[in-house]
Amino acid sequence: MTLRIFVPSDAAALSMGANAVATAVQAEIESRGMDAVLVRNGSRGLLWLEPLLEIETPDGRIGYGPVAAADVTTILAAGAAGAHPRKLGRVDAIPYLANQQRLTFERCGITDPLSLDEYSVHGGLKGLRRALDMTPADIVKEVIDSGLRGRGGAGFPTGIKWRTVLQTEAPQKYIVCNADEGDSGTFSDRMLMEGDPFALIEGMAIAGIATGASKGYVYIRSEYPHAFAQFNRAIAVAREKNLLGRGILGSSRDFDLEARLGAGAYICGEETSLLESLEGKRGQIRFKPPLPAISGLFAKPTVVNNAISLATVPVILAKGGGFYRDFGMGRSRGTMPLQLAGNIKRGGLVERAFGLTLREIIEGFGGGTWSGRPVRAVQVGGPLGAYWPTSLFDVPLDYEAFAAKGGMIGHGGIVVFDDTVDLAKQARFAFHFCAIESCGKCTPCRIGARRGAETMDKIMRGERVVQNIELVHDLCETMRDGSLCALGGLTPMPVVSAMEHFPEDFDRGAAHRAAAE
Amino acid sequence: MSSSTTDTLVRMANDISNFFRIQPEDQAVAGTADHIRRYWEPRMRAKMAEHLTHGGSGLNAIALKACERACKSVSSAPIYRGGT
Amino acid sequence: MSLHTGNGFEVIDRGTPERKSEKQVTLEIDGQSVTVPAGTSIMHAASLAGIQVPKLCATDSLEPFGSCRLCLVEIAGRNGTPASCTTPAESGMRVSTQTDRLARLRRGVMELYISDHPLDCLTCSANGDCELQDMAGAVGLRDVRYGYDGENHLDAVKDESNPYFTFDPARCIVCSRCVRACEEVQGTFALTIDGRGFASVVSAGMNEDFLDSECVSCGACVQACPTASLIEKTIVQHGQPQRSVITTCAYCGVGCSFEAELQGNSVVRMTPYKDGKANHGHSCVKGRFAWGYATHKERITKPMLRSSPKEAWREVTWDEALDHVASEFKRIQAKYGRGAIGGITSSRCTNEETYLVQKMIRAAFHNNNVDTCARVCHSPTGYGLKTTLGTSAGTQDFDSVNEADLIMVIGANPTDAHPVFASRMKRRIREGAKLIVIDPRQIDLVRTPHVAAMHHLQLLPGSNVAVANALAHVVVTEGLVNTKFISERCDPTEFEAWAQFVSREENSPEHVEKISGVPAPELRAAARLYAKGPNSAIYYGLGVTEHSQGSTMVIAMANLAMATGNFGRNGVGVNPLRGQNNVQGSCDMGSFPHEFSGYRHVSEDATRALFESAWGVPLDPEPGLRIPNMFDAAVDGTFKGLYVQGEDIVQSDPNTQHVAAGLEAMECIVVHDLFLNETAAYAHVFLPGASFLEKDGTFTNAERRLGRVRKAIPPMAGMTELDVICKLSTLFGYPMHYNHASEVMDEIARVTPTFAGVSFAKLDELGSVQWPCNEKAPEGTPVMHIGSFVRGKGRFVLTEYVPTDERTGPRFPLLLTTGRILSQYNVGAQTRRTPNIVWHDEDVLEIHPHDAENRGIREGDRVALVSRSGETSMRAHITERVQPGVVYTTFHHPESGANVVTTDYTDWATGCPEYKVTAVEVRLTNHESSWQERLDHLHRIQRIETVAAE
Amino acid sequence: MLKKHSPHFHDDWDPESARGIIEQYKGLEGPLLPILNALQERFGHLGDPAVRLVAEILNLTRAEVHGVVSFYHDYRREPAGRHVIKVCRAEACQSMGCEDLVGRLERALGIHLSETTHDRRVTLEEVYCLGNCALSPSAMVDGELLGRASEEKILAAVGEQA
Repeated sequence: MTLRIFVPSDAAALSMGANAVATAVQAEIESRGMDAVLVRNGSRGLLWLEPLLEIETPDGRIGYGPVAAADVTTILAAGAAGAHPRKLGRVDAIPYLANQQRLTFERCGITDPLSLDEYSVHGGLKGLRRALDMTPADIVKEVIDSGLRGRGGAGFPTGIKWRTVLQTEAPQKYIVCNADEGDSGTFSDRMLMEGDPFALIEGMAIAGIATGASKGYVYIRSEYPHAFAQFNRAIAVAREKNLLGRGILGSSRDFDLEARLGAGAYICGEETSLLESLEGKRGQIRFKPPLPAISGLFAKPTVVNNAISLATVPVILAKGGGFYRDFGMGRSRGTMPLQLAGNIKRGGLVERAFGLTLREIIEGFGGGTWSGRPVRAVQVGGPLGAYWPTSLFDVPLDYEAFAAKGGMIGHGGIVVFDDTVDLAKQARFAFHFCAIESCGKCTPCRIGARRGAETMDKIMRGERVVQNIELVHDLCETMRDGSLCALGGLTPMPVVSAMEHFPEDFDRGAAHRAAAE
Repeated sequence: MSSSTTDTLVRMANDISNFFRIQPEDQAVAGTADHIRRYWEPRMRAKMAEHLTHGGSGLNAIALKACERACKSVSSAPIYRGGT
Repeated sequence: MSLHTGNGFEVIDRGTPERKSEKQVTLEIDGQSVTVPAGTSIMHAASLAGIQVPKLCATDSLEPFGSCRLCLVEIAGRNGTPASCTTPAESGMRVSTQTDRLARLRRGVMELYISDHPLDCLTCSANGDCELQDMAGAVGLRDVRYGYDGENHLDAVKDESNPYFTFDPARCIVCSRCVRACEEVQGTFALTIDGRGFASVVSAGMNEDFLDSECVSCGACVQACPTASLIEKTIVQHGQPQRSVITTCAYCGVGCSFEAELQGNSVVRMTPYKDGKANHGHSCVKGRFAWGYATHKERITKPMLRSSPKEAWREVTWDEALDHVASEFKRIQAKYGRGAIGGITSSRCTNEETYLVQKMIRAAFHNNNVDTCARVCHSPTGYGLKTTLGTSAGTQDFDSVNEADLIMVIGANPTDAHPVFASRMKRRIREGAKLIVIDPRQIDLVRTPHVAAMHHLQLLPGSNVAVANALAHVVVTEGLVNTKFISERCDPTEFEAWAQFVSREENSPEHVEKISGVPAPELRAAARLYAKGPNSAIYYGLGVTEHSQGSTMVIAMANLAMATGNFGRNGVGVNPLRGQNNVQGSCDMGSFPHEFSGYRHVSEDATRALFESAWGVPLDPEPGLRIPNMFDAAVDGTFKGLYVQGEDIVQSDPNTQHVAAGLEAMECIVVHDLFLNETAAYAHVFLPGASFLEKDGTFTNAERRLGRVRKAIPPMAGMTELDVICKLSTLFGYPMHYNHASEVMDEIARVTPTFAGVSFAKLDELGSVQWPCNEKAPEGTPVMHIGSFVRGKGRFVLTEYVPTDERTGPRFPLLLTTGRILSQYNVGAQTRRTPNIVWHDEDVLEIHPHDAENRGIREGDRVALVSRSGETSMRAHITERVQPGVVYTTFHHPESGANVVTTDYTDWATGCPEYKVTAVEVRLTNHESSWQERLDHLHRIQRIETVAAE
Repeated sequence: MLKKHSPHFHDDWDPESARGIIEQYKGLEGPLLPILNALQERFGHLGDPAVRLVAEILNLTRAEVHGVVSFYHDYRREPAGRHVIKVCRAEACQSMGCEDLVGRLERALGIHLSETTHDRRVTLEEVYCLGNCALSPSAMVDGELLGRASEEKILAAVGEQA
């Protein structure tokens, strides 16, 4: 039997030299005349181990990592049974992976991302085939029953959105996938599109059938050239194998989709701005109502869902809404692919049911900081998420529990900072980032972000600290309640949380006074 | 009386008749004549009348008949009969 | 943003546009109950309840945008503070517009605005007329805690390139009202926001100067700007106006309503009036900005006499001038007969003035030798529509286009000649209406940003009727006729004859292709589209009328519209786009030699009896001379005296040399005008006119709408045309006296059934009114022919294609057609005397690259333009807008002499000149034509002597 | 090869091939971004002639096209250097010292962020998140992602391909 050797083609793996490893593997296979084949899989999400090389054995896949090209000869010489300093043993037994509950990322890193047969063998297409035998209303009901909420950040129930689109009469409707994953600390959309693109395609096809939309767009940010290329290859395969196009999978339903590349605009992750961008316009925010579900892309009813939400749909349809709903806690149902990032020892993707605590994630999975210094702060939910001290680490991962503490889960990014972090600087950066990425439409965001950064500069210089902190609080109220969209509206979250939880970093007057004495 | 003005009138009459010529001849003649009576100042009709006394050269068949009908008695009472 | 001081017409900005809905919703705002149509914004609803929510980016001429965040409100039971401009009112809502939280938020937003704005209110041009200033006051901003040392735009460079307004980015609050106005209102899309975030700045084109950009200077952006960022240079120079007067623009037939804004007796700004029903607050570069001619130094303000056109002008008193005219005209009548004099009414003057001129001629001169410049433009419209439908006017109001599904533009160039209406048409097209253009030239509408014609039937000049017949052929032979409409509304026998006629092979698209050059499949596709509608509207211009078959074409269009049932409701009809401000009115007022006001023939005994009794004199039952026939009669020696009001016949009428010969044969020519125009070179008496700003009256636009002209400043020459005509008529032995123009309108109403309900009082009450306005339609008639045609049964008339006698041949192988451009107006007498000259300082000859190549002509070369009538010269512009074999020019500059080459072929029915088809040759030249040299000479004489007289 | 490794290299403007690119995409719904992306890919930047041509073919105004071009961080109105280094400055990379990395690169190249070296060899830019946040700090050199980026690693990437 032909031996299968896996080297990921995931962008994170590539960033650590996976291509050189793959080249070495290929060369080794040829020079040794091995009955072996190199498979470029997606990433398992154990990113600190990338490039992670795997050799398939009857007892499971044996992993090595992180692997350099120079290690390849010795690894293959020793064979899966032999010893090697980089050897990790059975990959699925590594606790980081073994302790996960992978539903959305079930196949990611396991299969060849561009093999539809493998996708099918590993449970793919079951959801779509089932959906093709259901009425649109029943599909929508299944998704509502699953309790799936938008994984992009807003947490709006996916099925409810679908129902609105289904009930809005129009000759043309659209499914738009938001893969403009711009939050620092997040990479799950990218990993999925690179590692299991058919899951997203299948999810979008199901959404199309459920709502009466025959056309889909996937909006991918330009910072993800690799994901864009990979996803386009997957679309080509899907069209060839009739997963997309006319009469998909031999049914009477049509669905096709197109991947579109952004051009550098964080704001286009906001759904209305994304729609403007897809239409070929400046990515400025549209006011709501009307909701995109009623008047979205080209003023047609449009489902706009995050890539992870859509990629989760196949498993819901395959195994039933109830199956998915059984995971999680409270109103946060199912699993959440969390991304451990920043100053962390074991960065990567962790998919778990809602309900575990930050401490379990950061200390348990993450293993503390990369630098080895104490954790001081963590920002959950991207640049608009709150900065939390370790005293909040026991809050369970749950939309409502996070909101109750002034934070948000967002897209599941968790960025860890060690004790060298200056929270005043981070608060200033929140304004600065908002200023850089503001679309410029509404006044609180357009001018407020700039003024916020300037006022933070004054605070950091020790100028009229008390008054300026008060001014920042007032500005935060103006931006939070006055902004047109979440960029301006949520920028106060990191600022206010930093001031609340780390006041010592803001009292520069005291610091200056101390320095002067 | 300049001949160029007469030429103009002949051309005008012919142009008018050319619009009506698609209709049966009696209607065409009547239409042309009516138009001339309604829109031509008496001097123009008088001048055309004089031209007719010299044979009305240049006028096509319909225009000739129409001018004979419309221009011969310039000083006669108003000819408007209503309708167009 | 304009003042509404003392004109009695206050206009409230409700922030968002009015919505129409059958469903009404009732909500409570600050404790007040208000009921509005579903879809109405909370802001608009509040305004209706008398509550003005603070706002900056919202204005009711634009769709809501939601950017300034001043208009936030609280709604009971809902989270957050939604913007009232973008949130629709819903039944049962309880809205608070004033709470402590909202006050804090609004102050917070204003504090941000002001942190990036100059603090020079007292010396700012917009001081007192600035919404930002108003809002800072309204929200109680007292302090900007950010200081003024942060990043800002205060050093941004001002753009002063446009002759009429400046753009100062330092004062810009990036509300995008200008950008949106350019898109939504004007439809030009010349503005955008450059960059994003704090760096966002309004940009014309690719960050170009306004003048170099795609901007057409319509003023919509300036109108929309809430600060001094976009502001008129006149306001910068003179300051804010003290009072304003609502009046009607004196340029094209759209008839825009304007506020003339004044300081003392000086106009400082003209702003489009928001409640104007023709323009709904929009304007174009001419009406909005090019009004400086009204006080141009070349205005003549004293009457002048001379014994012959070879002599110098001599300034005289009004009495001497009018005595002279009366005695000269009496002398001429005594010597040459009653019919030896006549007059021309002006399509630029008011209805009242026009009415009085024709009354003077009929009652005091005792003949019917009155004509108007409409003769040379839209007389075929009157004839053709009267013949088929029973009324000499367009069938719709402008608003009707909002419901058209298919728009067919024939021989008109609305974006240049009727820009304000073109903007509405373009908006409708952006909303999804389909467009067909029938024109020899690629006008802008064929393809311009966001607008593209489905079909451009690029026919050869002169083949209109053939093309219309081909469209009818398709409609009839492919069974696209609306038989129900025809059986109910039209004469069936005449329809049958017509159907048979158009079905003939000679009218088939395949045959007509050979005549017109339009591919048969295009003709067929266009006809199907038109017939399919469901609402198909025809808009046409002088490209239809100014042909030897102008009237035939008007009839053909009416036939086509009847056959497809496109009359009698919104969105359909046959609609002339009238050239001058009062072409419709001058025709309505009885300016034609054969008819009294209301289009009643002079030979109708009952009508004549009515006028004889009203005027107290016997009236001539015979039609009088038309303009071209006046020149013929002059050459013949039977026509010797002519009074010309507000028309430059030498420049605007065809075959200039024939016109000149006629004028030279006369003994007394009286020109009554603002400027020494080309005709004045042949005149014996010059009477100074009054501009539209100097008098009261009405204009009637292309949609039959009577709009008030109101006196804003006293007449510069001391007398208005109305005064002059009364005095002249009295001197002539027929006393006339009116205390006010309103008394003239009262008389018009008494003698004209279609105007029976019109009075100045009604116009003041309703703003404007569309005739017919009488007992049956006391508030006027926006759409005509509802239920039945005015003449009873719609009449199909056969329209055989009879080619013009003007033919190309070896000597004159090209066809010349003429038109106009946006920045200039008609013969340019007004616009040439304004900075509009920066956009068009000379007329050029457009020629196809192929024809240019054959003649060795390069871009910008001086070329001779030669026809059977004459020769002139101008510079060549090589462009594919014209097809091979066709050349095109404008006639805005007298030096160009476009009408030196046009012929004296005319429309068979009305004598309207065939401006649009002249066989010509074009060749390189290095000198002016002999005609142009003579013109230079004439100009020199005029100028020198005039200066000497001052 | 030069083109593959130097996507930002400025090729001379060629209206015919630009027209071909625009025509290829103009049938898409909302074709503007795909067209601008393709033109920038081909020519390295979007100069005035490109803006005019796109406007003409799509029947838009140049104001509209310029407005869009100026909105997105990626679009360049001027050509960049032959190599483009984008260093991530978002939070995850901040936590791993990206500000220090930016400072080192600025000193090593003698330019500030958003600038190009005199020899037009290298343009240094900031970017906010490359989606490689578990392997911070990250950078992208000519479209290739680098994890655990260091001054040495980045300059080597430029040097190798120079």
